[in-house]
Amino acid sequence: MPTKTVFTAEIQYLSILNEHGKFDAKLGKDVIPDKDLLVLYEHMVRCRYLDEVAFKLQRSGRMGTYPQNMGQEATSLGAAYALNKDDWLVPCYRENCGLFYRGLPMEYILLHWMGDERGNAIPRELYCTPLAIPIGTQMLHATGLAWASKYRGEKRIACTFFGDGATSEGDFHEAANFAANLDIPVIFFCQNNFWAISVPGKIQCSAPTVAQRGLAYGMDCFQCDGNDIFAVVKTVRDAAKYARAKSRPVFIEAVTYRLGDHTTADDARRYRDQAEVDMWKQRDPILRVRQLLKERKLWNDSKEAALKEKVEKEVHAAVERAEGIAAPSRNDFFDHMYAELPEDLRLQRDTMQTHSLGEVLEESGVRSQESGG
Amino acid sequence: MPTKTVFTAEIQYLSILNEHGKFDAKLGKDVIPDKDLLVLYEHMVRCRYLDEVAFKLQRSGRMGTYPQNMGQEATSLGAAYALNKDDWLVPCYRENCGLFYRGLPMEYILLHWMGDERGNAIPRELYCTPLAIPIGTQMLHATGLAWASKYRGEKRIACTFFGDGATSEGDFHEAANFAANLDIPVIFFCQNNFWAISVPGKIQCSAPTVAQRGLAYGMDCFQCDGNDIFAVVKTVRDAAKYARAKSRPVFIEAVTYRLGDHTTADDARRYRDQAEVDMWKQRDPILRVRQLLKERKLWNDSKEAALKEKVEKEVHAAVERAEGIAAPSRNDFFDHMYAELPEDLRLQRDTMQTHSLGEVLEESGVRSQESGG
Amino acid sequence: MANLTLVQAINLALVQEMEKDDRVIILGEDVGPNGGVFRVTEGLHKRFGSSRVVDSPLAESGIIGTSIGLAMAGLRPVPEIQFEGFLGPAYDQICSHAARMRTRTRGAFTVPLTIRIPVGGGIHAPELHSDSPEAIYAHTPGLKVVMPSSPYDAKGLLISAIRDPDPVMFFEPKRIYRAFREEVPEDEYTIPIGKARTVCEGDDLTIVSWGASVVQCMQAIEKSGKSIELIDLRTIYPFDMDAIEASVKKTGRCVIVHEAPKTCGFGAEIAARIMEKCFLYLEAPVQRVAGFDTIMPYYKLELEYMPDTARIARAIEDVGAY
Amino acid sequence: MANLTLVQAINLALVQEMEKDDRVIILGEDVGPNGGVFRVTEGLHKRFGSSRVVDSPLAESGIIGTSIGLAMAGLRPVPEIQFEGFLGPAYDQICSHAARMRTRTRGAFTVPLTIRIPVGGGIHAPELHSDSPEAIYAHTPGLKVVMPSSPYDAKGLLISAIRDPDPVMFFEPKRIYRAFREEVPEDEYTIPIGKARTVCEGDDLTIVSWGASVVQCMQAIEKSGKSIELIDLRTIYPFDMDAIEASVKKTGRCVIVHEAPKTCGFGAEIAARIMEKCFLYLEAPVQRVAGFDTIMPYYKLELEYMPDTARIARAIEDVGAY
Ligand SMILES: Cc1ncc(C[n+]2csc(CCOP(=O)(O)OP(=O)(O)O)c2C)c(N)n1
Ligand SMILES: Cc1ncc(C[n+]2csc(CCOP(=O)(O)OP(=O)(O)O)c2C)c(N)n1
Ligand SMILES: [Mg+2]
Ligand SMILES: [Mg+2]
Repeated sequence: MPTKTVFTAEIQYLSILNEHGKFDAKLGKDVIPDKDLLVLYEHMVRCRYLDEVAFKLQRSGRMGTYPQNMGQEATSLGAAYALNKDDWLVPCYRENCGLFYRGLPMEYILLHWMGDERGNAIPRELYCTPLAIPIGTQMLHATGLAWASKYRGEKRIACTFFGDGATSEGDFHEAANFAANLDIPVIFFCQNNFWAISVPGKIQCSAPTVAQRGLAYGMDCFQCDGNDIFAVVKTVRDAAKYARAKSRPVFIEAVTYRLGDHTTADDARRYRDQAEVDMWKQRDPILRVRQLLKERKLWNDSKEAALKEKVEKEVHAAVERAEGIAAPSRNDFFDHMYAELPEDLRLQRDTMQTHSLGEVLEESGVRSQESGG
Repeated sequence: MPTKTVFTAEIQYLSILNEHGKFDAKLGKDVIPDKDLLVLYEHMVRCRYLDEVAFKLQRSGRMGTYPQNMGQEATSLGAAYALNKDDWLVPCYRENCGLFYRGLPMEYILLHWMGDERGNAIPRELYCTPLAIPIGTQMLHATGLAWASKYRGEKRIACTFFGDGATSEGDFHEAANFAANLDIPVIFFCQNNFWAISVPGKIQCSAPTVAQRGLAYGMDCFQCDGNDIFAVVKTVRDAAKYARAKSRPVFIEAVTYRLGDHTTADDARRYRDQAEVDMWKQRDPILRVRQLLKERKLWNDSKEAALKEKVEKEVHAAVERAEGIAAPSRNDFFDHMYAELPEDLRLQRDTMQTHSLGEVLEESGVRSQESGG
Repeated sequence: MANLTLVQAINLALVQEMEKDDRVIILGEDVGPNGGVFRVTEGLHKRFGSSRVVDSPLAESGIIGTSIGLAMAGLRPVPEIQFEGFLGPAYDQICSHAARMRTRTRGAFTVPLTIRIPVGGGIHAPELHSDSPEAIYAHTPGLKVVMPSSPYDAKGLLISAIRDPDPVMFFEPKRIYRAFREEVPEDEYTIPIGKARTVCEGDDLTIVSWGASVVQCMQAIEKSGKSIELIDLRTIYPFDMDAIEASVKKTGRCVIVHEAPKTCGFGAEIAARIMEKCFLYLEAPVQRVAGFDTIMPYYKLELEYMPDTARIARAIEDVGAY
Repeated sequence: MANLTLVQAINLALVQEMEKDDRVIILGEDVGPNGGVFRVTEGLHKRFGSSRVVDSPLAESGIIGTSIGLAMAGLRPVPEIQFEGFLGPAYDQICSHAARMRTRTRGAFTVPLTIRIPVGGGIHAPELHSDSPEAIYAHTPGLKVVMPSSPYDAKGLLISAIRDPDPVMFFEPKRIYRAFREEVPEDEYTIPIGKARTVCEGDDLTIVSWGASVVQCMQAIEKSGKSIELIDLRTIYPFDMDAIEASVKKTGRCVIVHEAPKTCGFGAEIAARIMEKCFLYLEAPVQRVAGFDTIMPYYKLELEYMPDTARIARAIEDVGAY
């Protein structure tokens, strides 16, 4: 037998509630009970509104660069819903909706983008890691976090989120490869939104699917409609069950779209067609849930209006909380450099000088109030 | 159609001259004419003998750490034979046989491992890059080299070699991904020898094949018996033809085995079974070619004896040449730091001091002869 | 002559070098139709096409590693790393390969490569978008490290860098990308790598600085009313010790200003060299006004981190009073 | 007490910390059954099993990145990077994440991580197996950087590093892995990070060094016949400036010795600090005997590159005669 087939693979795409509002009753059975669907819908609407407000905050100089999540709410939300409350969520920066579902107060995200590290001081019991700015790097932490669970005999898995662009980074490869070869239960959840700033998806992955990235590691790979919360929930739930039971990683590609600019610093009209955006607006994850809820007689215009009012209040309250937090003291950035501040650094903090003559405490005259030093 | 298949793949394994000496006449037709096979055989035998001599040189303190190529001669040799003379060969450090076939004098390799950079001063017309010590890094250079050919409208492709371990590095991923998405004609040639020093292949890639690494990039992927020079030649020839015509990368996994220790600094008995080694000794790429040549009445014991004598002479002559090259001057390592040596560096070179008082030329008293200043 | 920002001056240098030499190609994230996130490569994709201005995958090691291959084959790649904070993934290719290829092969292979990198703080950017890692690369033999502080210098230095036969780290201080304009000749010209610029002459004290901090230094000098000589290093490696030495021997006092953390920043090297070369001339210990030895904070506090006019003024005073 | 090599002392520290604390786990290339290419982890796999001593894929960013995750979850990973030349691929995870996690999250997440790395030249190894990158990490706030020069110190410092709540780069000078033995207590003990050791006292001149170079310094001192104080830094960051200051104020003269390239090596920082702290006490400019500003050559010339006894002796003489 001089030639033989040594490997075959097949990747499936899952859609349950499609862009035309058609719901596959068989596949969709028991995926999301109606009462939960209402909750998820509310989360998506709230998150979308936050995007709107955040955009304006940036434009009016009250916040720095901000990446809208618009159009991608169903992905991280569906995942957070399908996972256990204490599975690790290891996000990039377009997973607001999932983090809020998990319980992260909105002001953390606002603070982060307002240039304040306290936005990352996420309570441990939420099992969320802070937003990751360097692309592709956080997946390795997810593998390490899940590895720690395995080591301790816990049943906690990790789910890490990243974009299509992130799959081009070497760290993605190493994270997936460690998980696959050391049998670590991580869900690698790619939000394929077709763009990495201005670079189209085909420059990141010219293969027919991003899902097949996982084949390199012998992982089970799935593709789903990322704008279909049912498909996301079912895919992640099945993946989590498998990962938890087998202590194995899984790769999920959720096909979605970035409806907004990359961030507020970007102007997507420079590089992409409005027609493409318009097409994807039809596939909005929120629209189709609203339509389904209406079909199921669970929703109507007055409920919508009430919800709108509610989320507006909540978002504005969050903004108020974020803006109300007292500015950090000017030498605040020293205090968490090390568990114990080295002497030299303490001197820098207390004098706010680096030139050695200025570092002489008695003379510096700028010894800070806060530090006591 | 709520679920659909979005990707399928299949990977084939090719063997022509198998470990039992069985030759598949149909697949093997026209792959290697007999007169070439004799040349290739000679190359393998010579390379194997170099390994033997190099090992002894190291043990007797005449050379530093050396990685034997033993058992893997057919891989790079088959590739070099199947490629054009001016396609880039971008090796790791276990591709002696292919490099020698291309025309690299043996003393270059010896010099390299004798701790002398002049072993890397490879004549440009050979289209070989120097051995790469940091694992996984050279594949990116291959992608860049082939990219340059494409940019210039040349038909030159690149073939880069690496081990199973190297496929764990992020740089491998990035190299393959660049080539796939920017349509660059590179052959990614993995020598899967089942070990990365002491770490077994399953820790590097637990998937059924290493070949499927390429599926992540939408590449054509092939697996072949790397100890079967016919299979290697046919696989690389077909791959090269395709890569050249389509300006596309290809992934090849050649299944082989490291018969020796990782390097002379290693002792493989610490971590692997002799039984495994013995099994692979039966699959030696040289043995089966010799047997085939004998079957074809092209070889006999007296020819073997003559060849042995010839290669011994050649290898010893190469060792003599390598050892005969005058030692580099003690400040030789300054001269190629930059096209033009910065003043400060020139001073360091001429005084062979870094302390500023010692750098005063008139006083240093160690102004070197060679540099002229 | 045209009145250009630093971004425009760099853009002009790129256009002219690409016109002149078709071995020059640009690659990086978003450098194509988008013209780069700072618009430095604006218009180049349209002008030179997608084979010379290449949007690459999002992978910095890939960008530099393939650029090394391109350069080994004789091209003159000018890759862009989007922010200095993303040099990290490319560190290994830069330091283990680009910097070593010539000496490792005793000249058989060379890497004529210019890596463009926006650098430094002060633009209210997110984490890892505001650092100053120049010392890391100055400590890596085999590289040249350049950081202009004005549009005029930027154009002349970039042209030199692109034509240089060795790898150059070309750091562009993003805080002054558009902060001011300057007359920049339309004709091509070069500024030699390795030569400092004396921004203003003076007798009482020498300030050595580079990049965006040069602007703060000028302000501090103006306010001080003292006779201060300001040396803009322009090239971090190889650095112009002759210029520094001559100045400090004249003034006897020196303050070094940079944004990077103090400890083991390039200011340490200059201070050590000044001691070596001007020991008997020094009337006060050389002082460093630098970033603190902390992580550059998120933007709410970034101005507290960076050496500002007040801190420079204070150092001038302290050194003067010594 | 046992008479141990540096390798054995480190091995003992690892065994004891692993016995004591099951949060301590080891990962890296070949650290398992093979016991590491230098045999530092010899016997650990057998003793603690494959869940605590893990042969990882060949991927340094992966080793450090997953270690960060392990540490964030509360474990105390002690990854090994096989040679300092392969830190490059891990640079980004070390500097962009390990060093920043605590301050980025204002203490919500911490990274108690000890990265073990053989360092330095002199063992006739191939390319990229002989470098000294400690200054790179000393310039990266958020890390601690340690380099012992003896078996006794190695054990005590490694135990401190493993117990330290912050990331520590633990550089092991491979040239002296087995060069000599020393009495090492079998009981556990710690040596504080950040404290230098005065190897010998003297009045005429101070030498500051660290790692394998300390041995060369001792030889040079012996030969010199002068009264020289030798300070072994032991920790590069945070460094013990008090010890240096006290010594140089006493002797007035100083030579710094390290293997890394001179320019922007950690010697620059020490020289700059000495000027800052001891300006009026200095009788000669502080001198650096360091690696040249070249790539560490292949091994035929490595001894020409590294500071040897002769070069140190020469500097001692020159400084003394100033
Ligand atoms: C290592 C690194 N390189 C570059 C950047 C700059 N950058 C920020 S977001 C981005 C695109 C990310 O694309 P993708 O991963 O698809 O995520 P998306 O923004 O589409 O959600 C780039 C290049 C970065 N943050 N980190
Ligand atoms: C980046 C890097 N990490 C670690 C090493 C040390 N090292 C040298 S060879 C080797 C194993 C390589 O295995 P593989 O890629 O399978 O090649 P093989 O030796 O089997 O031919 C390792 C870990 C290195 N040279 N470079
Ligand atoms: Mg994207
Ligand atoms: Mg191998």
